[in-house]
Amino acid sequence: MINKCINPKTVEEALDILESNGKDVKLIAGGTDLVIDLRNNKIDKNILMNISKLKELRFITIDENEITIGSGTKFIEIIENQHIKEKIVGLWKACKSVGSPQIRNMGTIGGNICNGSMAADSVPPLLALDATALIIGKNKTRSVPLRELYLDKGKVDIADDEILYAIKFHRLREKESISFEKLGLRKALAIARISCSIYINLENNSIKDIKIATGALGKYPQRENHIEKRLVNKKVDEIILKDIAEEMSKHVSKRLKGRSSRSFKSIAIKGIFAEAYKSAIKGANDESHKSHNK
Amino acid sequence: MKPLNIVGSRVIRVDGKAKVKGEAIYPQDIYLDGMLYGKTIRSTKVHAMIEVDTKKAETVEGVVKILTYKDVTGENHHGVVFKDHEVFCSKKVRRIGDPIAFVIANSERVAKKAAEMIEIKYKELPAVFNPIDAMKEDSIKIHGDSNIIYHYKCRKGNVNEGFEKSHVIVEREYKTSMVEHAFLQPEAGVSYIDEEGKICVCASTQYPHFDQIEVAEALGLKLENVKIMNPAVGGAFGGREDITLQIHLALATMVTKKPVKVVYTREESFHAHSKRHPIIMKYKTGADKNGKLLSMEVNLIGDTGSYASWAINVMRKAGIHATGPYEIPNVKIDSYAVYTNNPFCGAMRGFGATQTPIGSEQQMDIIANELGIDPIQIRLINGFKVGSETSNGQVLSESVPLKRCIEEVKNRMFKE
Amino acid sequence: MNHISLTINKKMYSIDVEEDVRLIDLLRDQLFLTGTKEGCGEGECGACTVIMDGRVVNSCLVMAFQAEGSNITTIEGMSDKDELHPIQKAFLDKGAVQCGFCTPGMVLSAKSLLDKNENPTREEIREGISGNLCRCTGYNKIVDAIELASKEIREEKKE
Amino acid sequence: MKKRGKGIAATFYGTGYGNGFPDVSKAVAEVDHDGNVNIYVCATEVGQGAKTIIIQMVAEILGLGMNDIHLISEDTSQTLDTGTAAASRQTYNTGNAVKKAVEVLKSKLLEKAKEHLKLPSLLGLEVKDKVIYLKTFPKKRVCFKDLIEEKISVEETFTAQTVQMDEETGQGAPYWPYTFSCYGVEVEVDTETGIIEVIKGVCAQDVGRAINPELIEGQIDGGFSMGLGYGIMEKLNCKDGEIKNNKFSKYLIPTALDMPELEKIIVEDPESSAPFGAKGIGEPVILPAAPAILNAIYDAIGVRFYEIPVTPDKVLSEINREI
Repeated sequence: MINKCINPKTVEEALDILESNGKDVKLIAGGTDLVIDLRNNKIDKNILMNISKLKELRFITIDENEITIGSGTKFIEIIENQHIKEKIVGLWKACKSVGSPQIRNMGTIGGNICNGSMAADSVPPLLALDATALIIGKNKTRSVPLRELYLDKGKVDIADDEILYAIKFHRLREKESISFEKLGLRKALAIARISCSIYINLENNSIKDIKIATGALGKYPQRENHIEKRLVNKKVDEIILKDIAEEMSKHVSKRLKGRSSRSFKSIAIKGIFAEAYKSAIKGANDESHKSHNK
Repeated sequence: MKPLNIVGSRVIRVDGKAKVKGEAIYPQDIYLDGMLYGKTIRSTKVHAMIEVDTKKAETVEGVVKILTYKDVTGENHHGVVFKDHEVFCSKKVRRIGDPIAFVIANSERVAKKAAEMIEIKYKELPAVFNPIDAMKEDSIKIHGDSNIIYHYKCRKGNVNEGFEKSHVIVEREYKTSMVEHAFLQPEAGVSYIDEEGKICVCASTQYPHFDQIEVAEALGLKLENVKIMNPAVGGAFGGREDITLQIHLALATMVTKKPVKVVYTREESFHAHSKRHPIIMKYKTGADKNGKLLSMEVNLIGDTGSYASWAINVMRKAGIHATGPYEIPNVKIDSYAVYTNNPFCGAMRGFGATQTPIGSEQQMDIIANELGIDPIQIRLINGFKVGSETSNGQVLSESVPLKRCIEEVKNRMFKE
Repeated sequence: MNHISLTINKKMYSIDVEEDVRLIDLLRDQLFLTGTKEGCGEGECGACTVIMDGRVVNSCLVMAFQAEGSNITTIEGMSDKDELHPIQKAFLDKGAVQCGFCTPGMVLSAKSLLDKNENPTREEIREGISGNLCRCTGYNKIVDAIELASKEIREEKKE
Repeated sequence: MKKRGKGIAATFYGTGYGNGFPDVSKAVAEVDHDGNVNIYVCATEVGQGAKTIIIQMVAEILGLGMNDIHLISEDTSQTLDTGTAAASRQTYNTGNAVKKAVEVLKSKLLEKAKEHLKLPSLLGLEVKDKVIYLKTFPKKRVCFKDLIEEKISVEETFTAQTVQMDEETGQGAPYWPYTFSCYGVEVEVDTETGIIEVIKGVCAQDVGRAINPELIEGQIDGGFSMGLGYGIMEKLNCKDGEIKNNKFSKYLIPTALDMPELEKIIVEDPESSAPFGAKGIGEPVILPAAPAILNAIYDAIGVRFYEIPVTPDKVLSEINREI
C-alpha cells in the first residue's frame, strides 16, 4: 500500500531519497503501466516517487558521435525530434507504434526499458543500436550495455538506490540504418505480438555489420546473434532472404517450445523479419543516395 | 401523402448538445448527500455449493451492512424469461461471476476492503463447458433435469426429396464465438428513497418498466412503490436487458434507508452481463444446376451458459433466420439452446440472426463456386421478393427490397 | 494526504488528495467534473482523456499528485456557457454522437489534434483518435466531424 | 504478400418480440393549458436515437419545431410501458403508438378549433407552430394556448401482429416487419503475417422509410464496426468457464484505424403498417458485415474459414496447411 507520495524537485533530491529509503520506494515516470499495477495492488512498496517532472531526465542530445536520450523523455518527444525521425527511423517507428497518442504523451523511454516487458516497443531498436544504459546513484554512475540490463522477465539490473539516467547510442552515418517492424492485432492500442528491429552497415554492397533484435519472442527483448553471424560479411546480392527467415523461424520455434503462441509466432516472424531486413537495406542505401546528392 | 418536413431530414439529435458538452448525466455521474457505496462479491468458481461468512468483514470500520440471500425480502430471483437467476446465490453458484453478497459501506475504499474479507467456502461440483456434452443424458445438470432448454423445429416440404433433386449439395460445419457487448459505459447506478417513500433506482437499462417489476418482486413491494429512472445510457446492444445491479441497489436502500451508489469496473462489467451465444452450426444445402436452392437442413446448438436469459428467443430467432433471405421449398431446421457452466448468454445485437449468416452466407458462396455461378447472381436468383414464402410459411406481402439492396452493392463494388 | 496545486479549465485549485487517488478520481469525485468518463481504468478506451500541459493523456493513468503544477483542460473547459466550440458543433452537425460516453474524450483528442495540425488528412484524424474507443459510431462520422471542424476553424482564422 | 478480395452477404431480420407474444407500446400525448406539447413514452435512448426519432414524428404531425416538444421518457412513474429498447422495435412499435396518440390529439385540437373559430367544418384547417388556422383565410386562427382550458391528454396503444408458430413444424408468422440488407466489402490479407485489413465497404440497407438518414448512416457505420470485430477480432477466451480476457487491453474491439470508409446506401420501400413506413434497423445493420468479410477473405486467398473470428494465427495456420 502506498502511503506516501513524493515529487522531488531535482535528480539529486531523488537520489538522496533513494539512498536512504530505496527499498521502500517505487519510481513512477509516465505511469502508463504502473498506475494499473497500483490499482491492482501489485506494488508492495509504500512510497511512490514521481520522476516524470524532472527536467534533468528529459532531453535528447545529439553530438558529433553520439545520441543520448534522457530516461524521462516521453515517446512524443522522441517522435517529434527531426533527427530521429529522419536518421534513426527504426527507433522513431517503434516509438510511434506505442499504444495511442495518450500513451505516447505520457509514457517514457526509460519506463519502457525498466518495466522489463517482453513486448516493450522501443527496446528492440535500442538493442539493435547496441545502446548503453547510463545508471546513476548517489555519488555513483555506471554504464551497462542494454543487452546486459535484462535479468529476467520484468526484472532489470538497476538497484533500489539507482535511477536509469539515460540511454546512449552512436549516430548513424552513411550506409548505416535501422528499421523496425511490429505485428499487433489491431492498428492502434496494440501490444506487439512480434517485433523486430535491424541495424545494418553496408560497405561495397556487403554487410559490414548487422544487429538484429526482437521483441515478444522470449522473456524479454533480445538480440538474435545466430542470425547476425549468418549475415555479417556477406554480399547483399548473395543473401537468400527466404533461407535466413526460415532459420529465424526455427530459432523462434525452439525458443517458444511449450507456448501456445509458438506455431503462429514461428511462422509470422518470417514475414516480419523479412520486412525489417528489406527496409534496413533500403534505408542504408537511401542514406548514401542522399549524401551523393549533396 | 403530404410532403414531409421533419421526417426524413437530418435533424440534429436532441440529446446531442448535452453529450458534446459532457453534461449528459450517466448514473456514475450522480452524487447524493450521505450516499453509501456498494461492492458486489462474486463467485470465483464455476460450479459449487457455497457457505458465506460475513462476520469478519462486518467488523471493518465504515461497513454499514452486508447483504446476502438472507436479506432478500421478496423473491430471491429474477430473469427475463425464466426466473433462474438468484439475486444473491443461496446455496449454489453456477458460473464465475454469480453475485453472492453486497457490501454497503460509507466509502468505496471501505467497501472494497470489506469485500476482500468476506469468507466463502466453496464445495466444488463437477462442471460442463461443452454444449454437446451438456446435451447428453448423463451430463451433470445445471438447472432441473435437462440442460436442453429449448428445441426449435422447422419442417417445410421434404428435405430428402429436395436433396435427391439437387445437382450440388454442400455440407459444412461453422462455429461462432462468444462475444461481449463492450458498450463504453460500465454498469452503474444510484438508489434512494424519494419524498413519497418510493424506492428509486437510477440505472442504465434498456427496459425500465421491466426492471420495475423485477425489483418490486425481489423486494416484495407493490409495483407503484418502485420507481426506475433511466438517465443517459452509454450503449447497450442487448447487454442491459437482464438485471445486473438494480435489485442490489434497491435492496440496499430499503435496508439502510440511505442513498447507495455502485459503479462496476470494466472487469466486473465483463462478468456481470450476458454475452452473445456461440453457436455450432451444421449446414447442408442443395441446389439445382442453375443455382436455385432446393433443400436445406440446419442443426444449431447454442451454448447459453449458466442461465437462460433470452436463450429460447435467441435460438428461435437463429432458427427462423437460418435460411438467409432466400426462397427454399424444402427446409428442416433444429435449433437447441443448452445450459453449461459458461458465462450466461442472452441478447446481443442481432439476437441469433447475427450468428447464422456466418454459415448461410458462406454456403451461398460455396454453392455458387461449385456451380460456376457469380455469388451475386445466386443471391438474386433465390432472394426474397414480394410474395415470397419464408421457411415458416410466412408470406412477405410488402416492403421486400432485398434485390434492390443487392443491385446497389453490385453496381458500386462489383462492376467490371 | 498530499497537497497539490494545479490549474483546471483556467481555474486555480489547491487541494488535498489521498495517495491512491488518480487524476480522474480527483476530477470526478472531488471536483465533480463528471464530463470526464471512466470506461476501462487501463488507458485503453480514452473516455477519460483530458488535455494536460497541451497534450492529451488518459486521466486514469495519471496519479493525482503527479498533476502538481499542471494545466488541465477537461470537456467542461471546451466551451463558454452556451457557445459551442467548432469541434462540438461539428460533432452535432455530422451525427458523430450516439451514446455519448466516448464523446468528451473524442472531442478533446480532436482538439489536441487540430491544435497541432490544422488541416489533417482523414488518415491523420483516425490516427489522432486512435486512443479513443467508440462502440456505437464506427468512427466514420467522428472523422467527418473533425474534418468539418478543421475546415471551420481554418475559415474562422482567415476572417 | 498482400492479396485483395471482395465479398458480399445478404441478410434479413424480423423485428419485434415475435411469435405471437404481445408486443405492446403505449404512449401518451398531451397539450397542457399553456399550450405545451408533452409526450410520455418510456422508450430508452441507448444512443440509437429513439428520442430524436419520436420527436421528429410528433413534430411532423403537429407542424412543430423539434424544440417545441417536451419528451418525458426516463421515469417509470411518469410514463406507461413502451416495451424494451431492443429487437429493433422502438421506431416501429413505439413510433406507431406515438403517431396514433398524436394523430388523435391533433383531431381533438382541430375539433376544438372548429368550435372556437365557429367554422362549419374541419376542412382546410392546418396546424403549424402551435397555431391552428384556415388555409384559405389565415386570419381565422387560434393558438393552442387560447384554445385549451384544461389539458388534453390522449393515451394510445400499438400492438404488433405476429402468429405463434406450430411447435412441431415452425409454421406461422413469427415476425413483422422484416428488414433487408446487403453489404459488399473488400479486404487485403497479408499472407506473411495473417493480418486482414478491411479496406472498403458498400452497405445497402432497407429502412422502409428513413426518419433520419443521419442516424441511419450512424447505425450502419456502428453495425459494420461491430460486425468487423465479430468477424476478425473478437472472442471471449473462456477457459473452463472463466473469461481470461475480461478487459479492454485483452478483448480487442476495432479502433478508428481498423474501420474502413463506408459507402452507405439507404434503400426506401415504405411498409404500410409502420409509422411513416419506417422499419427498425438497429440490429439489421450488423448482420451482413462479418459474412461479407469471410467471403472476401476467400476471394483473396482461396481459404474458407468456418470458425470466427478469423485472427492472424488462424490465417497463417490455414495458409501453411494448404501448402
